[in-house]
Amino acid sequence: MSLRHTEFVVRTIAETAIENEKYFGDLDSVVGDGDFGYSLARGFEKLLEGWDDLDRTEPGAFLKRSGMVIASRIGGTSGPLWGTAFLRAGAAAGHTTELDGEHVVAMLRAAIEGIKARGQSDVGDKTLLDALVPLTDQLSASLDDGAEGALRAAATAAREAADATAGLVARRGRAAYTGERSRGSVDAGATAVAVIAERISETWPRQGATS
Amino acid sequence: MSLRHTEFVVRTIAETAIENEKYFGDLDSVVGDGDFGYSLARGFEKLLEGWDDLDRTEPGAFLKRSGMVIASRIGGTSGPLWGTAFLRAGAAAGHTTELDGEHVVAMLRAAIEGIKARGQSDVGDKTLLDALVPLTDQLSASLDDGAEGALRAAATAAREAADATAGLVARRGRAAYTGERSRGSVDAGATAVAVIAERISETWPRQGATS
Amino acid sequence: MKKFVNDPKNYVSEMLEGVALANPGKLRYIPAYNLIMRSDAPDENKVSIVQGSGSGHEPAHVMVVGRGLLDAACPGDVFAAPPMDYVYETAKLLASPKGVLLLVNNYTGDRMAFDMGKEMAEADGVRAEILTINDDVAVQDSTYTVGRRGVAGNFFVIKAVGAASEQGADLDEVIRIGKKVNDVTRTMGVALTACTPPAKGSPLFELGADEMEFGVGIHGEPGRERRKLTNADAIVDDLLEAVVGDLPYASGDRVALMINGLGGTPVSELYILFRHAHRRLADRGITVGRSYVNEYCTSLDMAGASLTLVRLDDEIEGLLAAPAEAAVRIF
Amino acid sequence: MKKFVNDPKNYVSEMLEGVALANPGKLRYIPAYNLIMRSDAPDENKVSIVQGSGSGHEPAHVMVVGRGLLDAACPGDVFAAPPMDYVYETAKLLASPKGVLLLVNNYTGDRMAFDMGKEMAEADGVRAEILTINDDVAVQDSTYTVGRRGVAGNFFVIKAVGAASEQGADLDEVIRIGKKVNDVTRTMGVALTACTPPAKGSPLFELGADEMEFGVGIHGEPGRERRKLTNADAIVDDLLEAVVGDLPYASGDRVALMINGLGGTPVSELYILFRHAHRRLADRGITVGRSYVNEYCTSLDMAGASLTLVRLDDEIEGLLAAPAEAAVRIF
Ligand SMILES: Nc1ncnc2c1ncn2[C@@H]1O[C@H](COP(=O)(O)OP(=O)(O)O)[C@@H](O)[C@H]1O
Ligand SMILES: Nc1ncnc2c1ncn2[C@@H]1O[C@H](COP(=O)(O)OP(=O)(O)O)[C@@H](O)[C@H]1O
Ligand SMILES: [Mg+2]
Ligand SMILES: [Mg+2]
Ligand SMILES: [Mg+2]
Ligand SMILES: [Mg+2]
Repeated sequence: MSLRHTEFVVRTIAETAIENEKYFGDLDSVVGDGDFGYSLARGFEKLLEGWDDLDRTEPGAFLKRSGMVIASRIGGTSGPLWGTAFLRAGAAAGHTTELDGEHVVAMLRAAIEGIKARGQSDVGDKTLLDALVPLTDQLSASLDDGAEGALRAAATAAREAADATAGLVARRGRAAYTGERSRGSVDAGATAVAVIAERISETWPRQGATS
Repeated sequence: MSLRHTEFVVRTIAETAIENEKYFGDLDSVVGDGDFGYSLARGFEKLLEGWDDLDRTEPGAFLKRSGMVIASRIGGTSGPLWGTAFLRAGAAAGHTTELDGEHVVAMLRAAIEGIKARGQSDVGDKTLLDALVPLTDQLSASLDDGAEGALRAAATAAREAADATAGLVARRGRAAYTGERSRGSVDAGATAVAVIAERISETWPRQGATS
Repeated sequence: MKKFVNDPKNYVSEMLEGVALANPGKLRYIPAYNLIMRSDAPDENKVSIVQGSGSGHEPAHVMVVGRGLLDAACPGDVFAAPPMDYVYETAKLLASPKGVLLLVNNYTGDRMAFDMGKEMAEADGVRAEILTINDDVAVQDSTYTVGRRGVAGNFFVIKAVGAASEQGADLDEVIRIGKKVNDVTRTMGVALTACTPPAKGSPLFELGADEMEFGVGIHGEPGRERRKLTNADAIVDDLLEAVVGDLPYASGDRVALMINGLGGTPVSELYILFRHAHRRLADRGITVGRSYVNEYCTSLDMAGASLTLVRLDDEIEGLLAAPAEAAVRIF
Repeated sequence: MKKFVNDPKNYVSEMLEGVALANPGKLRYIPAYNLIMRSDAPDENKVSIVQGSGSGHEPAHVMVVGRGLLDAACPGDVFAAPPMDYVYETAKLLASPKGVLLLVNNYTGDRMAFDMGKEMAEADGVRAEILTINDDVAVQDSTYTVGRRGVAGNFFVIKAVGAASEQGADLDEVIRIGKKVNDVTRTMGVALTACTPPAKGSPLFELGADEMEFGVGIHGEPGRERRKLTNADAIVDDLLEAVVGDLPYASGDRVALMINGLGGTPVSELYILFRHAHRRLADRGITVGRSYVNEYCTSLDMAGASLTLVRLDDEIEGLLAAPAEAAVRIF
């Protein structure tokens, strides 16, 4: 994954978040406070506003700068969590300029550890981790299928896992205050991860072709 | 009309107002503030609470005491207006103990003059006067038909006139603030007069029989 | 009905009892006449200031009883003027050698109750005068002899006469000040929802999701006209147009600007309205000397707001700035 | 959506601009960080008191900036904690030799933003401490490590630390007082309607005509359980049961009692709740020493209320009674 690929992934995340503002917000309304879509959209808009000025010396630096903007400009719980994820992924990339599949998996694992530490949360708490961890596991297991195949498998895993959060009781985030009542609806953050993974998997081939 | 008849009429007015609290209030909600039914009901409840202690030396005194209670215990516009009506009717009765039809018409005319003076209003302003004046005119014209016949004719006139207020624009009362928009719905006060007149006309024969 | 209420018949009495319990030693409550008065009133060196009106407008008027404001308030039932004997008893209890000023919002029922109550009190030797407040520009004056309604602008009359009476002004002087403030005060209101009187249990009228009532009063009655809902700035423009053009207020004027919430609108939205009104007044060369953004005179749970302007001079501004203390207290 | 709003994205900035325009010379507004601060802050002889939180809770917190209360508030968007750099910039601007106290309602997002913002400010040499407020008894503590929410009771912490800092207390002492007040403060809330965030444009959840949410927080999220709507007295009984039993408050205690409106409920209803709570506390031998009935911490336009008790001692009562002045002003 080159700098161009990294830019592509970050831009896709940002655009997906902005386009799905209402959908993500509605998901957060069921047992949360409805601001998730708004927070992500406003923050990623800010990221795109300053897009041309981001540090492009190498993929890692680009991700870290993105993480700084996200952490400092997205409010609510999501700013610190998503910002931390980008920062940790960038740090894990180090100074490598061409990242292979193993690198990407390591970066995602670093992001996951960052979220766990910052959010004092883990798999099963009904958060975005419940989609991000299965996504990463599946990506890692499918690396031999090539980028497209691995991404497709990872997106499918994320979607299934996100849908399965409906069976969980929230133990972190605003939804946790409702206890048992949080069961029956999917987690907004996990669903956002699935939607973004699907979008990347769909658009990657096109982007890949033009690179 | 003896003291007993006077008591009967006042009690019927009170009971009708209390039973129709919700209906009268809903009528006042269309372009008014919805308190008419509540005000009348609470005031007449007060009148019935102190019923046994009212001055019963003669019909006029009884009406005047009733008017005092109404004026001082019903809030809104209706307390002063209805109280004045009762006071004036009582004053017009003088010290007569057996009131004939002519007396009753004169008492109603006195009540009407009292309302006009107190409310600075007149026929056509879309108020209770628009039922009370036709009622009185018809009663006067039908006196030769006997009490029952005259009451029936008067009640019919009141009902027709009350229904016809739907065609008027309010020029007095809270409804007047809405101007042209007050057209199309009947006046609450006029309808109350009609409902009360119909009730008196219905129950008078029964009451007459037992006297 | 989404209300905290027990028997609706006790709505007013339970509220008043709450007000009294929250202000021990400061307020006296006399249930028989819905009367809330300062514990230290009447003060024989001071004109007593009394306001009656329907209930449902809280904090007006029972929660603005206190030093430098009202000496007493005698509300009626929800949206109903107090019966005349409440006025009569209140005037007697507040009787001061310097006189009693009865503030009346201009409605038929209120005026009749106060006229009758005042006459009865005068017959008992109480010196009392009535001052009528009519700041609502939504009502076309000519068509109805009862004339314009008294709405949120009544706060400024209360504040000014309260301060003047506290400073020892006599009855004539207090009346002069009250009239003067009333004469330079104009209000216009808009409702986004209808209110629900507790005894009725359902909204007074139906408003479509994209509709508003323009030119409403404070009794939940419909307004001057129904309009399509517009954004906050456009609503302010229309309110200002009606209010500014009425007195009129002109370039060079210094004013008090009030954005009053009608009960169901959160204060955050009131500040959004205030912001635009302040800017638009500046565009017209009108300076906002004093700012009021809160609930002053409500219609139960109605979502909506009114905009009031008062043209200031040194005398009025001094009285508005004078110290005062009311039952609605943040600290 | 029945709201006074322009572009929902500008909801917070337009409100804050309104607050600043209404308080010239008293408040300073820095748009880049949603920052509202006292014009005369920081005072180098005083610990600076700062509160951040989501918006939508007005008058909390931007409207309780003033002498004896907050020195600054840096809200985020509606129901969203401020981004960490708002906290960082605010801490730097309010830096005082005596230190900065950052008050945080106990939510994941708020705590993360304040932890990170504080660390960054400390790296720049600012002396800052965080005090977490968690008065909501609706949340069962054990199940969730983030623990109880901070809700309307935060007002008492603000008032006490604001007074102490004004009197010259140092940072440790101010923290001691804040913790002490938080430890004796308990709140429980109930919602009759869901609120409508301006960016969403529709209610956060649906409540049947005869239903209420018991144990709600202040972000419009559903509560502990849905119940059949009961009358005002029964609701107070249930709220009191939850609150009194939690600390617990006992016979002989002297307390502050707050009935806080959630935004869409008129103050008249709050006094109906207050009345019954006051009487029931008396039945339990608990004396109400200070009364608070108003909106302090809301959820936009939500109809509902919360009940807060604070156990008083001479120190706390003295701090609560100390003079203070906020942007939400009646006069
Ligand atoms: N402690 C946590 N750890 C990890 N993820 C979390 C945590 N808390 C919340 N989330 C995720 O964040 C989403 C909600 O984000 P957001 O609406 O910004 O938070 P809030 O409104 O509670 O501050 C949830 O759907 C969940 O996926
Ligand atoms: N000035 C008036 N003169 C005569 N009748 C009036 C007048 N104003 C109102 N009414 C009558 O009173 C009725 C409303 O009474 P009520 O609801 O008690 O008054 P409000 O709420 O306006 O104080 C109207 O339907 C009308 O019949
Ligand atoms: Mg959320
Ligand atoms: Mg009426
Ligand atoms: Mg009325
Ligand atoms: Mg949030």
